[in-house]
Amino acid sequence: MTTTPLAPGAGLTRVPLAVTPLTRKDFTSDQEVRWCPGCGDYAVLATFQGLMPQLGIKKENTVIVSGIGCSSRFPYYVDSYGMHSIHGRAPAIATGIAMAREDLAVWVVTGDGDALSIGGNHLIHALRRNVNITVMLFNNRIYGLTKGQYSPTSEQGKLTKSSPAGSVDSPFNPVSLALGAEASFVARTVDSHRAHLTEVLTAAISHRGAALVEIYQNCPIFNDGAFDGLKGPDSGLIPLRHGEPIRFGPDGGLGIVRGADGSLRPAAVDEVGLENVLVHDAHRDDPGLAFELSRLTDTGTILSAPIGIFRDVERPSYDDLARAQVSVAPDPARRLAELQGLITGPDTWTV
Amino acid sequence: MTTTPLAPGAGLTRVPLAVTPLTRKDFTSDQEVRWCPGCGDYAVLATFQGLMPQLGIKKENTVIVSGIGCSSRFPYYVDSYGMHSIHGRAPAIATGIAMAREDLAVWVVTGDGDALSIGGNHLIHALRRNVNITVMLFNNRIYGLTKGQYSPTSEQGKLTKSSPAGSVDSPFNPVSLALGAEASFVARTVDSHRAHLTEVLTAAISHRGAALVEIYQNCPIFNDGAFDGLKGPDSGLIPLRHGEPIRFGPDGGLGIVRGADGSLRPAAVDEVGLENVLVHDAHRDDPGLAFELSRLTDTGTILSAPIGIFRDVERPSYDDLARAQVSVAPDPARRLAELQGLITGPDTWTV
Amino acid sequence: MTDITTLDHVVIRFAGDSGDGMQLTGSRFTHETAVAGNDFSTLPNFPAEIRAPAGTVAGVSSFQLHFANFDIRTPGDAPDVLVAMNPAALRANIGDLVRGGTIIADSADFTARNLAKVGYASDPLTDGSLDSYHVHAFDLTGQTIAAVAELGLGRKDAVRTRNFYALGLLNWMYDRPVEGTLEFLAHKFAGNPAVRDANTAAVKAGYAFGETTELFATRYRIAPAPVPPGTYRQISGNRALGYGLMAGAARSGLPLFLGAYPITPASDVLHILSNTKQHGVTTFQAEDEIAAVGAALGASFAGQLGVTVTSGPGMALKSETIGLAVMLELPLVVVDVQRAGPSTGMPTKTEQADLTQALFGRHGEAPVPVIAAASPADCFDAAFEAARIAVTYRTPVILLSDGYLANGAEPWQIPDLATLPSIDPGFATSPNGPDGSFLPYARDEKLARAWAVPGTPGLQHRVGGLEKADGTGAISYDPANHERMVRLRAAKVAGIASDVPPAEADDPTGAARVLVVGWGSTYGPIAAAARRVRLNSREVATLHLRHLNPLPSNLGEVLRRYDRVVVPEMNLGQLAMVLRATYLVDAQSYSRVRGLPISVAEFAADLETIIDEESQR
Amino acid sequence: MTDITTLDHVVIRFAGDSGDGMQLTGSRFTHETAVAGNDFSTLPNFPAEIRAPAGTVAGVSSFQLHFANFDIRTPGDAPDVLVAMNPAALRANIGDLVRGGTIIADSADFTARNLAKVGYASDPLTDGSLDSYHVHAFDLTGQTIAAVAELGLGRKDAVRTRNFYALGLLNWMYDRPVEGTLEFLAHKFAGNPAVRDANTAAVKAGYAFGETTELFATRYRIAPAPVPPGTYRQISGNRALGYGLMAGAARSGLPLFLGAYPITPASDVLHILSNTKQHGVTTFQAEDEIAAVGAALGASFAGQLGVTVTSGPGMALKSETIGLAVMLELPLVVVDVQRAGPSTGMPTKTEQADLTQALFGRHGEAPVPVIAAASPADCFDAAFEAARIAVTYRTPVILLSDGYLANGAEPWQIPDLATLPSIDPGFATSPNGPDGSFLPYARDEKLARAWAVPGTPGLQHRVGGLEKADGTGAISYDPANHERMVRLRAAKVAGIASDVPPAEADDPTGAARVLVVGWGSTYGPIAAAARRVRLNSREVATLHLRHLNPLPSNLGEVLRRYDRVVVPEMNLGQLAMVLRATYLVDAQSYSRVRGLPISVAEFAADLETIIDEESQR
Ligand SMILES: Cc1ncc(C[n+]2csc(CCOP(=O)(O)OP(=O)(O)O)c2C)c(N)n1
Ligand SMILES: Cc1ncc(C[n+]2csc(CCOP(=O)(O)OP(=O)(O)O)c2C)c(N)n1
Ligand code: SF4
Ligand code: SF4
Ligand SMILES: [Mg+2]
Ligand SMILES: [Mg+2]
Repeated sequence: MTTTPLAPGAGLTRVPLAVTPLTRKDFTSDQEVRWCPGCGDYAVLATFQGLMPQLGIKKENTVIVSGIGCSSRFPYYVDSYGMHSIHGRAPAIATGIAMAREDLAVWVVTGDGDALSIGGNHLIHALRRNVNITVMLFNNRIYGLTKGQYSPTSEQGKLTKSSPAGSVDSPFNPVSLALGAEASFVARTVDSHRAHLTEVLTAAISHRGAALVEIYQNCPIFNDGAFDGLKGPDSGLIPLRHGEPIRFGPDGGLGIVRGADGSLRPAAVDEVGLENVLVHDAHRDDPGLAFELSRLTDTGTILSAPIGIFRDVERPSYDDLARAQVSVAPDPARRLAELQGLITGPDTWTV
Repeated sequence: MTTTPLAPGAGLTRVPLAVTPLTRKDFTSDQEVRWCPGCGDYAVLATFQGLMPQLGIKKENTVIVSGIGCSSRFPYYVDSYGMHSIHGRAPAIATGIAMAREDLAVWVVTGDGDALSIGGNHLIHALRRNVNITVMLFNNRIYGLTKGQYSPTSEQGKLTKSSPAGSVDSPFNPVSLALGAEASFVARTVDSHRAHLTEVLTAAISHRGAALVEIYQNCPIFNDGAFDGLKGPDSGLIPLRHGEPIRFGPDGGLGIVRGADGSLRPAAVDEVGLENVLVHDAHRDDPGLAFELSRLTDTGTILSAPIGIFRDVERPSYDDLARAQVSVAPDPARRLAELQGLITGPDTWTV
Repeated sequence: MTDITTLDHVVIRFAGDSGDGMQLTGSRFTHETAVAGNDFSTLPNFPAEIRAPAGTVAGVSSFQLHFANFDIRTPGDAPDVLVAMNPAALRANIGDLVRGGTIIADSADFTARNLAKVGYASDPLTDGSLDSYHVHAFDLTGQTIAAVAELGLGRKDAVRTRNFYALGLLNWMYDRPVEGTLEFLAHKFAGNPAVRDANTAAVKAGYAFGETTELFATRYRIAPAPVPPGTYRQISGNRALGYGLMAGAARSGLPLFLGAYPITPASDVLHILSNTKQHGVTTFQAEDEIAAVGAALGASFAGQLGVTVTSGPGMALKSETIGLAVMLELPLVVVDVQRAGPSTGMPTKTEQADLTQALFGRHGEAPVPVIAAASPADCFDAAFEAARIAVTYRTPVILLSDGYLANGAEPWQIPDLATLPSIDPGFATSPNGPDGSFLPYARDEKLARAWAVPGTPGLQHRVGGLEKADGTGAISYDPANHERMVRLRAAKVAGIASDVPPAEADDPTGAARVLVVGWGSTYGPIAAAARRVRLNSREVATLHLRHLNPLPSNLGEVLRRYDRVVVPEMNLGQLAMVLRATYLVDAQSYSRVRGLPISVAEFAADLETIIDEESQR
Repeated sequence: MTDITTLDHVVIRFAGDSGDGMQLTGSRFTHETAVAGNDFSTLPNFPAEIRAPAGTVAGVSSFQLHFANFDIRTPGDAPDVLVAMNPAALRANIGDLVRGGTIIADSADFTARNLAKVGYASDPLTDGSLDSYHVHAFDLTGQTIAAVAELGLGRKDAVRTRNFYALGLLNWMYDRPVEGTLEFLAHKFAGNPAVRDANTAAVKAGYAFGETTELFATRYRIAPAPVPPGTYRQISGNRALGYGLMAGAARSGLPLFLGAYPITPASDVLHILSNTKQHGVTTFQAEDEIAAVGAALGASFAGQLGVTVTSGPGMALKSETIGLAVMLELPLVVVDVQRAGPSTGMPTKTEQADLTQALFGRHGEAPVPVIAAASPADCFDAAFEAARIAVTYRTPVILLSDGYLANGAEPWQIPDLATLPSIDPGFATSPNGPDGSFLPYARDEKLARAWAVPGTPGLQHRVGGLEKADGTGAISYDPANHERMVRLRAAKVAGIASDVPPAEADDPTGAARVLVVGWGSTYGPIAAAARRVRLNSREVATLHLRHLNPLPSNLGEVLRRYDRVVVPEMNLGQLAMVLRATYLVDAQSYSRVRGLPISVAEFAADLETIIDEESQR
């Protein structure tokens, strides 16, 4: 049983290591992958299968829990232990798994509908508690599996089958929401950026505590091109790197600066000077900065958005704390004897 | 049917006005009030019954919806329309009421368990959508009705019946959570500060859109004195007033300033100069500042916390937008004829 | 010259890849069928995956149409004709085709690669394995490309018109005009003349191919079915259901409020009603099923007709709120479009295994009226009835449909809305108690409580989930009051039996000894099987239940008239259990749980065995 | 000198304001009773409000104790003795007291103001309205103050000891020593000598008051009950339930994981288990009931014994996840401590109206074993049995308790845990399929599937809510597979019947014609009523069901042996319905839905009428 909480980077510390190195094939199941041609989920799966062997852990100590949605089919395709559960409940189920077993790497795979619509409460509670799980949130800004209704991340005014006159819902910003829910690790990445995805997911699973990774994912069938605005050199993709000035745009010509009223805004680096460009601090205890950075995300059509690790701070993980209170006699007979003492209690009489 | 969204301050615009002035007695029902002696709920109820007549609206156009919990008994004591619903679901039910009827003032009464534990998802979605409802969240940092388990706002380490070794949950900050959920109006007040409570609740119901008001409420039975740290002149109570420098402490000797690294911290006004004390801006579109202010709240024993309106911005209300898409022939016969046309459709054949 | 053969009825199944447009082809052909005066019934079948890889069995989409010169009840068990656009479509569907049936296949798609993809070692079109069928294989793709060649489309676009080529051919085969389809194309592709012209050319070429080639020796003619005069349209169950709710709201004088969370196969009701906002319909896509029903209940509290639509998993989530509605005694219609369970089950497959959940799936004694729709068009009447009961009795009502009804379609004689009964919400507008007080739980002669909506002066009151004192509605922990209220709520629901038509068996000769009792979508298979059985000179009675709670008051009496009661259900015998418990009648379950409608042929054969057995006793 | 009268049994009710310490007084007296060797049964009754205003009827808290020289089954319908600390306590309880019963009242509290508060126009202690009772009214408060005067407490604190004064008096009346209580006080208030001494003085003074005053003419003596030799303790249902789960986990060699969300009357199970972490118990206070059961299921997936505890409203919320557990075929124990419904109902009152929800409250065909506890101590055995079935069969199990069992207490002969059967989780550790593959849905002879936990090398597999292919567990939409799996899941649960004891009626003479069938907490009232009926020289048989699904395999046979089957339930006849449907036996519901246990006296009288009727047929 654990007694001291582990630090960031210790996410996998108690997971046993593979004896011989594993390969991508080891993490490929025998199930035929069944997403639509061109679906962004393929790219994420491939990247995932590529990075898992690099973690060095035993594959049988990997568990993937998903909800319901296109992306939630993910566990079937990875040769690990997995559960394709019910809509929205994966974070709760994963909480039970993580509390029960410190020797497992626990991933949650979910969609914008699964995680933020029906499952919103379980997600924010898992983040608040800081359960040692890593959540991959496939955000395609649409309900894919049910064939194209707007989701809690769809832009207002979106035309879908359930909003023929334009949706009147304004969206969540998943990063802001997670920060508001006390998340200790929050990041964002993009399905097609293999290197970035690998880096962010590796950091996330290595974090001890709850990690939320929002993955912008293209759904070519029901919401094609939702993130195309972020492609190309002069897109508004704002990469965040701890300890580095936040620069973006062609040749990094733009930077994020703090304005006179204290709010963040983009500016030409030439004009403001590099020394005035905000240096990213993902480890800052106070989530205020990370929150402000999250607000640089567009809420309508996405043309500009930060990616990378917004926040990564140390906080005891829930399951470690819970385990620290639990103990049991290792020997079954002794366990039974102790239990016998408990049920007998102090106040008995004998006939 | 509405077509243009209304501005802040317009929360009650479409609610009919009382013909003759009402009094506190008009808002008192015939039910015996049954909270424990000394419960903070009494003070809130009294304040509420005092402010309602001042709003000038008809009492029969007032609806109070609550969940389950001690505080959720509130509707029984007010002579308006009311529903004491089920645990956690009041925001969802109120959403239906607000969408159905623009001529009602819709209040939601809820507790920290009701709103943030089981009902967390409905709350954040109501805030995101910006439904024209006002939520009074009675935060006593405990489950009162079920006799004293820790809640999602209890401090870590709390000893309760369900956490005899100290709870391992770290708490939500309701204001941060609401801001992360895109709330357009967020405030905090205290059960015993009658004037402040009146002012904040009046502003909240006058806001067009969703308003969340966290009310620090003492539960003398299961969590007595949870907010006593905020009492007395040299408490860390930080009053926020739009357009004014944020000062607190004895004689307002302390102020909130923005540090070199961009984060907010308290400082002696004498030392930093009044001109460097942050001026509160509740109407700033970007919720970053409000979020940062929310982080000045203690997470363990509360000795310091801002109160007042953190954020109050204009954003079309969900129900107005939804109503703008809906119409119907006023005359029943015409309505039926139009429906006859719809069900007949374009592709018929006659035998 | 080809012969013209006259047939009573035909079942055609169009099958191809998800992208091949089979649903469109099918529904166009259905429309021609309708215009030709046949009765019909259709059933689409979608792949479970959104878009499985092309050419795989998992990706096959099909559309089945049954049409006849008499009134039919089902889309047919087994197709007589299979249109297979590729090897996967053949593989997935050949097992269902009747022996001696017809296969129309696009040989162009039967390449070695495509065959291998679905596990055919050799080409079934030529290897003799289909000898017991009539196979018409030809280069449909090539002929289509040729037909549209001069219109200058790219190859890919040209190939996409081959479903219309196939449609043209089928139109020729079944002797239908193509004009309707040409008009449809002109309308649909008005903005895209190239596509319009290509599809038009494809239809015409397909038709011409039938006429000129010698491939097809016979054409078929199905005479119009004798149906009551009137104006008809084709309608699916989900659409009929949505319209029925709208009609119920309109006849109650209430706005309609739909709270819903998308779920297969119920989502289309949300889609359809989202498109009718100009008829006083508010739709709310909620964050989950609990919020959906909660908002609907809120809208009802505010004086609208609150409705929520879902499928099994969503029903489970709504049960706590339905219990609240039972306590509040407010109108609420909860629609469950059932799918195969348990758990996520098989979302695109049909089943009727949520009956006991509807009847009993709440804690405490929480009686709720339950009614079921029998056919796609009947969904309209069932929904109207649900609204009527909900509003009249101030109660939640559960309306059961299923995946088979939801997506199936049939002709519908469009009702005159003005002749539907008007529904009285009986709003309270003035005090009904002593000293000008308002008693929200005072009841009318139907035991419905007084319903005062917010905004009504002087009638302020509070409702809630705690037990209510009789009359005043105040919180009460009094034991005797609780017992009284539990029994009052039960009596109110039970009393609905006196407000619905008595059960009547369909027993043409009055000599049957076996009674078949059904509910929901088994209506079609039971009726069709009974027809067959009777044609085979046996007697059988049938009885179909619209109301599952309360059951019609004379039902026990009717059941006891027969020596044997058989209850076919797509579950393990849920209605059978209820009938046995209620009437102590040895109702026997005939259970098929396959995610498919009960097979008419199989059931008819089994029913004959049962009847013969019974007659020998 | 006072007489000593020997009695068989007595029912005492202590009643006062919530703050008066009645629960403590009651449980101390119970302990003396236990030590004296009587059998006993207790039931506390809390006000619905946390702390209603002092002196109001809503604020009255009471504790009832039934003790006897024979084995008793219930806390008694009606008290023989009522201790009333104030007018509200008298008003709230007088209706239950037997005619001729004894009232002990603190006259100090019967002030004009207090009387008026509860609507007494004059003082019932003196106005003659209690003439048909033995009233002992005296200035209990004043005497207590006097007794503790020299200990220097403030008046308020002094008054707070009056419950111990009353306890001392009762100890004298029933001829019990006070030493146990004095020890208890010494221990409990070790840190607060002033309070310890005051309470001690109060107990002694109360005892002395009995001895010296002439107010009481009689003392009573109840001989010890003949019980099997062994070591006993007093235990409440919720505690026994928690311990039973722990024993089940220990005998399975599994850690116990409880996921729970607080709800009356189930919360105490969470509280109790939260205090046993050093026994390998993890407790998780979840954000709601769905997360609670989800986390428990996750823990089971990870190889622990997942358990969740709730009451009716929480059961409704858990139903979707229970359905998932049915599909996953993993162990899971779901405890429903029932309370009066529907909806929020009357949370502090008991009922057994969640049976049909437990049996049928899921979408699709989702069979779940259901078992029920019969008495507070029996909660231990029932919980152990639930764990055994869950682990052995890899299935969710629903265990029904209720508010009456949860808070009631009785003597419990402490079992030797080592003699309980050991339970085999049968973990899969090596491949069981062809070519070294692992088939998670391969089954053992009990039809339980292979359970491999994460971390087991080579057995990686995925489970989920979509229909599973037989054996491999891959996703399958095959109709025949679905039918097979639906029937397999049903057969697995039905097969448990062969693994549980057959039903056996308690029919002492074998001559009874009427059989009373019960389940759950009606055990006590039925047994007590049967005893009375038999004492009145009538024959009656009883049968109590532990297993509600599946029912014992011989049950139909047993039922058919009797001319009449009566089923008393605190609902509208839920078990009766199941028995009727299953066996076509005319089981008749005897239904009482008052939020209270069925009254022994009322039921015994009604049962006699039924027996007499039957004997005249
Ligand atoms: C309780 C329940 N409600 C609704 C559904 C239907 N449903 C399945 S997935 C889904 C939304 C999927 O959207 P998202 O999570 O964004 O995943 P995507 O398909 O886009 O990857 C819905 C509504 C369900 N399976 N269960
Ligand atoms: C579905 C459901 N689960 C649990 C409960 C039990 N319950 C009632 S109120 C409550 C929590 C109350 O806490 P809070 O919302 O903070 O209100 P307070 O009593 O402190 O005002 C709980 C767990 C319930 N009534 N319904
Ligand atoms: S519908 Fe969209 S998200 Fe789903 S599999 Fe297809 S492309 Fe991917
Ligand atoms: S328990 Fe606490 S919150 Fe509830 S009524 Fe009593 S004092 Fe108020
Ligand atoms: Mg999505
Ligand atoms: Mg609280």
